Amino acid sequence: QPPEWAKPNNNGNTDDIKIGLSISTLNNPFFVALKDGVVAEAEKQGIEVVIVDAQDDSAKQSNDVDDLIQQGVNALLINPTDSAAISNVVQTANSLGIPVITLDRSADQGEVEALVASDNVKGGEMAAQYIIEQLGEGAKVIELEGVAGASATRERGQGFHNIADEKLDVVAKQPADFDRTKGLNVMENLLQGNPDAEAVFAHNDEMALGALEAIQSSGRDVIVVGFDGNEDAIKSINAGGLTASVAQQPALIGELAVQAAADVLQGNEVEEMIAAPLKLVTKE
Amino acid sequence: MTSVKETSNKKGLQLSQLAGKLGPLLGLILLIVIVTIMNPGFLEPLNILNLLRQVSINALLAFGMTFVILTGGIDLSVGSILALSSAIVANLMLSGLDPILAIIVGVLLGGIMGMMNGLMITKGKMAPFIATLASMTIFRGLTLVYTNGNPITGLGDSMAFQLFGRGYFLGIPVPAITMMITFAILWVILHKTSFGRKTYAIGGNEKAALVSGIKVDRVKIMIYSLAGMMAALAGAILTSRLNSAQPTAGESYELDAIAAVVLGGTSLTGGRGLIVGTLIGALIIGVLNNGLNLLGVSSFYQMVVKGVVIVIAVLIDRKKSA
Amino acid sequence: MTSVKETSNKKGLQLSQLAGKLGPLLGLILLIVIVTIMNPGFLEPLNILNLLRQVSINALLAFGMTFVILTGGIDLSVGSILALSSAIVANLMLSGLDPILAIIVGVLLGGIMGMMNGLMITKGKMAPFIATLASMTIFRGLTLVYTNGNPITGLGDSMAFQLFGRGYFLGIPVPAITMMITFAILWVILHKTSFGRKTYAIGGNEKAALVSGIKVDRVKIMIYSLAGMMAALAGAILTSRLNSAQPTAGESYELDAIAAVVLGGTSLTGGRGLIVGTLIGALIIGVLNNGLNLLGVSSFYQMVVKGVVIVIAVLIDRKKSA
Amino acid sequence: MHIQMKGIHKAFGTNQVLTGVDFDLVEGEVHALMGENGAGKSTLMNILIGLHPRNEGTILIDGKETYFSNPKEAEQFGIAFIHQELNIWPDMTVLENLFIGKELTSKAGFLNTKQMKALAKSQFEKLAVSIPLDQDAGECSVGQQQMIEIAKALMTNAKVIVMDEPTAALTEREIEKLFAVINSLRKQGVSIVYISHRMEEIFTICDRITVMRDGKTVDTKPIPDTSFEEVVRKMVGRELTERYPARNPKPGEVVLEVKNIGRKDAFDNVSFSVRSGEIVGFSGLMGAGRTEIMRALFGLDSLHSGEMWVRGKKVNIRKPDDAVKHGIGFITEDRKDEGLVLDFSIRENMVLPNLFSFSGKAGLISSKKEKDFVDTLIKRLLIKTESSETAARNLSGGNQQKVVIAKWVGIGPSVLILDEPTRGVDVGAKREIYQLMNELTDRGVAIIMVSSELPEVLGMSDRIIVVHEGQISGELSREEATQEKIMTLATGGQ
Ligand SMILES: Nc1ncnc2c1ncn2[C@@H]1O[C@H](COP(=O)(O)OP(=O)(O)OP(=O)(O)O)[C@@H](O)[C@H]1O
Ligand SMILES: Nc1ncnc2c1ncn2[C@@H]1O[C@H](COP(=O)(O)OP(=O)(O)OP(=O)(O)O)[C@@H](O)[C@H]1O
Ligand SMILES: O[C@@H]1[C@H](O)[C@H](O)CO[C@H]1O
Ligand SMILES: [Mg+2]
Ligand SMILES: [Mg+2]
Repeated sequence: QPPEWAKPNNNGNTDDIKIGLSISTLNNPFFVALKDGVVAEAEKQGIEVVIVDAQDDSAKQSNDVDDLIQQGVNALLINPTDSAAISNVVQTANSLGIPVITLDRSADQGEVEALVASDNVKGGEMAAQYIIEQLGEGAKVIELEGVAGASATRERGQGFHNIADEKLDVVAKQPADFDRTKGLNVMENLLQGNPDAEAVFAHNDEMALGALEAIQSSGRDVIVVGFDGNEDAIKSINAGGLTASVAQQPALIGELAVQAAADVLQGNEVEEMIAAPLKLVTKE
Repeated sequence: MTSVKETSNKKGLQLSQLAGKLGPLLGLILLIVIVTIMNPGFLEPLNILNLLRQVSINALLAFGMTFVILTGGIDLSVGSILALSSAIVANLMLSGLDPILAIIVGVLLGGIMGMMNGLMITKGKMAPFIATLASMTIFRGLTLVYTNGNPITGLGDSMAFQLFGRGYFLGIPVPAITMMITFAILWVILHKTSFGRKTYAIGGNEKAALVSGIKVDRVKIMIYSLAGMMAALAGAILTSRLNSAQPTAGESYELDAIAAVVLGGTSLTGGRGLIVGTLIGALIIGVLNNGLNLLGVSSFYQMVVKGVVIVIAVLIDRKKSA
Repeated sequence: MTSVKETSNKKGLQLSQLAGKLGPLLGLILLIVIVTIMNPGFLEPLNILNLLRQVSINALLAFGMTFVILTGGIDLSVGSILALSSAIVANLMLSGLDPILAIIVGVLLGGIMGMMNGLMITKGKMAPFIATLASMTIFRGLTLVYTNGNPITGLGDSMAFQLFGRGYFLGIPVPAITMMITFAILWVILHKTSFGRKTYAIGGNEKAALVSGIKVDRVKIMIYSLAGMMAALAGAILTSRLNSAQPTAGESYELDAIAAVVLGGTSLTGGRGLIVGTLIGALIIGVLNNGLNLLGVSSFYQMVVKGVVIVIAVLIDRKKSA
Repeated sequence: MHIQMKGIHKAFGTNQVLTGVDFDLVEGEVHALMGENGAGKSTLMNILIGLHPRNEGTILIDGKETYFSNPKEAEQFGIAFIHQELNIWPDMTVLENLFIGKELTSKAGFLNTKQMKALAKSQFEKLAVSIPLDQDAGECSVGQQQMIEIAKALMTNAKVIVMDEPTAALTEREIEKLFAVINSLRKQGVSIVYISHRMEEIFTICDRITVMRDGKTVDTKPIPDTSFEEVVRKMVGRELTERYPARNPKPGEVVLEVKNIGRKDAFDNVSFSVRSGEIVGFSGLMGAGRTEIMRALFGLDSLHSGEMWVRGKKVNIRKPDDAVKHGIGFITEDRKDEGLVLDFSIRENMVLPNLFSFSGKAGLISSKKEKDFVDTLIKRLLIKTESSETAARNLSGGNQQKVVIAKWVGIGPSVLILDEPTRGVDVGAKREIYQLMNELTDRGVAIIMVSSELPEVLGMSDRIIVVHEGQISGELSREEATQEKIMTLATGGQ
């Protein structure tokens, strides 16, 4: 606990509500959309938002949240870089009586008012299911994983393997860090090593789009299923590139989180888990 | 000195020079043999073509880096220049500029960014490491500001632009052709012109170069501009390959480029090295990446292997020259 | 040389030395004034305490880096050492080892990793840049292999361990206390012992140091070990703060540490600089990060500002010494 | 070409280096420029060729005011400069070195190697040097490198050549060759500015002399009208007695003995011994291997064969710190490169080899002990400085050399190796160094002195060992030694 003399005296005017948003990284369209959702909804409700960007560094994120608390925010919206690493920050906020809502990823410890996220395990299962529908059981699949250790990676992988381990043949998996360039390079190499692959499941659309380039220039016929449903991916699906994407609604996650925060600040109860619906996008 | 000594000296010299040139090449061949034995698929034509295309971006960055390192400098900003110029090129294309023209503008802009490095280093007397560390941060920040963190997409389907990163010409990937042409031009500049001589002279003994009337500052500024242009060229290829400009493109590419230069036998203290070594160094890294993937080595172990290969290569190089 | 000349020389020297010492401090004060004017909240006690805690990790890395840079070297691997030792410490704790003991073991292991850098650089005659570039990759790869890419959690609730990264002692954050104690010890070593003198001598003129009978290799190995120990110590603090070991922890921390050293006025060519400068340099970076956050500057612009501040600081420093 | 420099002023920052120097060079003369270390000779010439801008003063060339903005312009105008510091690229070939910054190119802009080779060959023939053009310059001895520099300057077909201590690294033979070249150039009407600290050379080759002191011209005179004593007096501003102080050696026991030591490609079968209180001179042609023998003795290079004894005990020296432990000190050829940490103060430099003796129990350096020690040495060695905190960088060459010697005096050495101890040091300082050597031997130190200056070897050594192509070709006592005998041994004759 910080010493008493150092604690901020929150006797400023409580009329204007101010919330802090700590984002894991803004170098990714998904989180940019999520942030935009928060900003739009906050504007609608007349709430001020202060945004900090951890650039995928857990330590920076705890510094960032310290700085947000310093600015006297009434509530914290946190999109953790890592679920374990964020725990202390949440506990600090708890001790100061600042309510916390996490977005997209959970916090392992500490009291969180609500988690607003897609059900990533379910999303992984949806992807596996879709591939089975398209190619039948036993199809040979390559899995492109997200940033190692990220909850999205773990959960999507978990969901995917829940089904794929029994009904599909996962011939290779490699992380490509949610990054399009890496998706391209990793895929090029994996294709060479696994010429008989029939499908790819990528933990997000950026990697899926990279993989797609690799597949197209190899002239092979492989279906690609992504995750996120971002603008580019949907365009590609409609143009006959990507086969499908498990669409999240990042902006909605942002909106729901602001609503939850407003509720909490007004003293209302909120659901512990607020799920933003997932939707499988394919070419219609 | 007796003539006997001289001859033995000279022979030793030539042999070690030869070894210096051949060392990286032998390493590359060894690597290819190992990978092929473990997975014969490696030598399939398509894989080789892929490999060449994959290598081209790092090779271009490393070519520019070779000049920089030969002068005793370093350029950490190439990855950021790649990203910023790529974003600008993409935006120019979106606003209707002809893709080839956009690429040319992009390369020139890359040159200007490189020139800023050069100015900080010469006129500002900043250490190259710290100057380019700063500009790496600045250019990356500007890229993110410029793109708002989002990729720039919808670049249309100009045939020329698509070919630039993805196409084939006479059965060879266009990026590989770009790489080879660039290599040839830079080889001539480095080894057959007085500009190349000056590059070596500055790295070998900067004070003496100055006293000998070489316009050290000007040569350096031109070299950092060249490195910037190479980065922008690599960026244009990447933009075409990804059919979009990525704000995070090129992150930590400088390290691979530096590794290629060093694996190619160029000394980080400047004055010694060959651009053909850099080409081989880039190929070594490419074969390693590609080969380890083919062999199904996990990406975690890949990092370890890459680091160990660098250490071994450099140690062998040191042994030889000792 | 007449005595008149000498005096003027000496005064010039002292003045510029003073400016060299004060420059970074003035910069820091200026920065604090600006931030405070724009947001008076900056000076609130809790914020200052936060700031100190935030700074401590970078400062510890930068202290070790100061010794390395004073010898004319560089250590790119500190971030990876931080991560690997942090993972090992976490695992030791999971397997029931006393946390304080685990931290000590971790610091020793960090020292061994640093020693490996030192051995490559001295016995292997590798350039520090390339040796630590390789070990940066290797240690990061090993961390990922060791953790399988997952954070290590469930470290229990040993009070001592929690205090180490998060606690307060006499109202001051424990990491800040650790930082200050370490600073005091290293200051004495650098300025009051023959080891410190040797550090400067090696950076000032390695050949002369060797001829003077200094065991250059041994001193260097010890210095890289020290840098490794500092990284592991920083890693332990981070592990406690994050209540987990993160496989990606410390990525690109080496750059902030180097920036702190350079902002503190230490020359990258070695032989010249002060560890108190490094402390100030780390504070400058800390105030920038914290202040820009308080001012609500977007992270993208923050990057640009940080880069520009480095350039300006170094340029002013150069002007002074010219 | 006729060059007149009038009232030249120059300051580096607050350091006023030149205060109204006049200098005049007429066609076809060899003009000596002399003065103590730091008098401003190099600076004056650097101003002439545009390497440094002047603060005040005029430069007339053939009566017309002419100023160059960089050395290249001066060269194109016909003024070449052989710099005091060697400008050599060790990793580049001799040929590349010869044409750095002025490569010959074809019309298309590509290097014309053939033409450059031909030109270099003919120049080397004129100088009678036989260095292969495609050898790396770093493989050449210092003397050969100096010859490359000279060839480089001559190739520009200059009408004026400034030679700033061209013979500092040459042995007598090369100096003779150089003098022959100078004589023939003079006949062709080329003028030469000849800067040197070697008095004999000045009187052998020069027509006129200008003496500088403290940034001012003291006097210009034709050589026949002046004398050795007059020049010295004008340089140092006081009377100097004989050049080499008298020695009365009392050799004691053998302190250092080496038997059959060898190192591949450098030297072999070298045996000799040194007694306490004795100065043993090592003479030889450039590249004979003297420096390499000393480096190996001191543990800087490894020995491949042979044995060493210190005070009758067999020792194994693998690293310089082993040598230091056995009381051996080494003053290297190049003080800036291997002798001094230029950024360190005099104090810090002086205590470097024996830091341990200033550290207390806790390992902390006692600054008082340090200071007392250093102040004593500064006084004893007559080092001209205001305080022990002055940076070594700011000292003149002679005083720098004294600091290097002081470093080793401080460890209380048994054996001191001095490699070219007075290279580039002015007359006054030279004498002080010789006196110091005498003082040391009086106190029982054994000294090995490597020197390429024959008068110095003859003047200071008790015994002279001559090295030829990595082997000892003979030994002469002080009494029997003459220039001729040494030269015969040095060239391999009997
Ligand atoms: N670039 C420089 N910056 C600052 N001071 C300089 C510089 N060059 C020379 N000096 C100073 O100018 C003075 C004259 O130096 P200069 O080299 O001209 O002397 P010199 O007569 O050639 O001596 P020497 O016989 O040792 O070569 C010295 O005090 C020297 O320290
Ligand atoms: N750095 C080097 N690399 C290769 N060979 C060298 C190097 N330095 C010297 N040599 C060679 O070693 C031999 C001995 O040189 P050394 O310097 O010991 O001679 P020396 O008698 O001291 O003469 P001086 O110092 O006057 O040139 C010569 O053949 C020289 O060419
Ligand atoms: O859910 C998000 C997105 O899928 C993004 O693309 C990467 O990080 C995950 O956490
Ligand atoms: Mg001079
Ligand atoms: Mg010698």
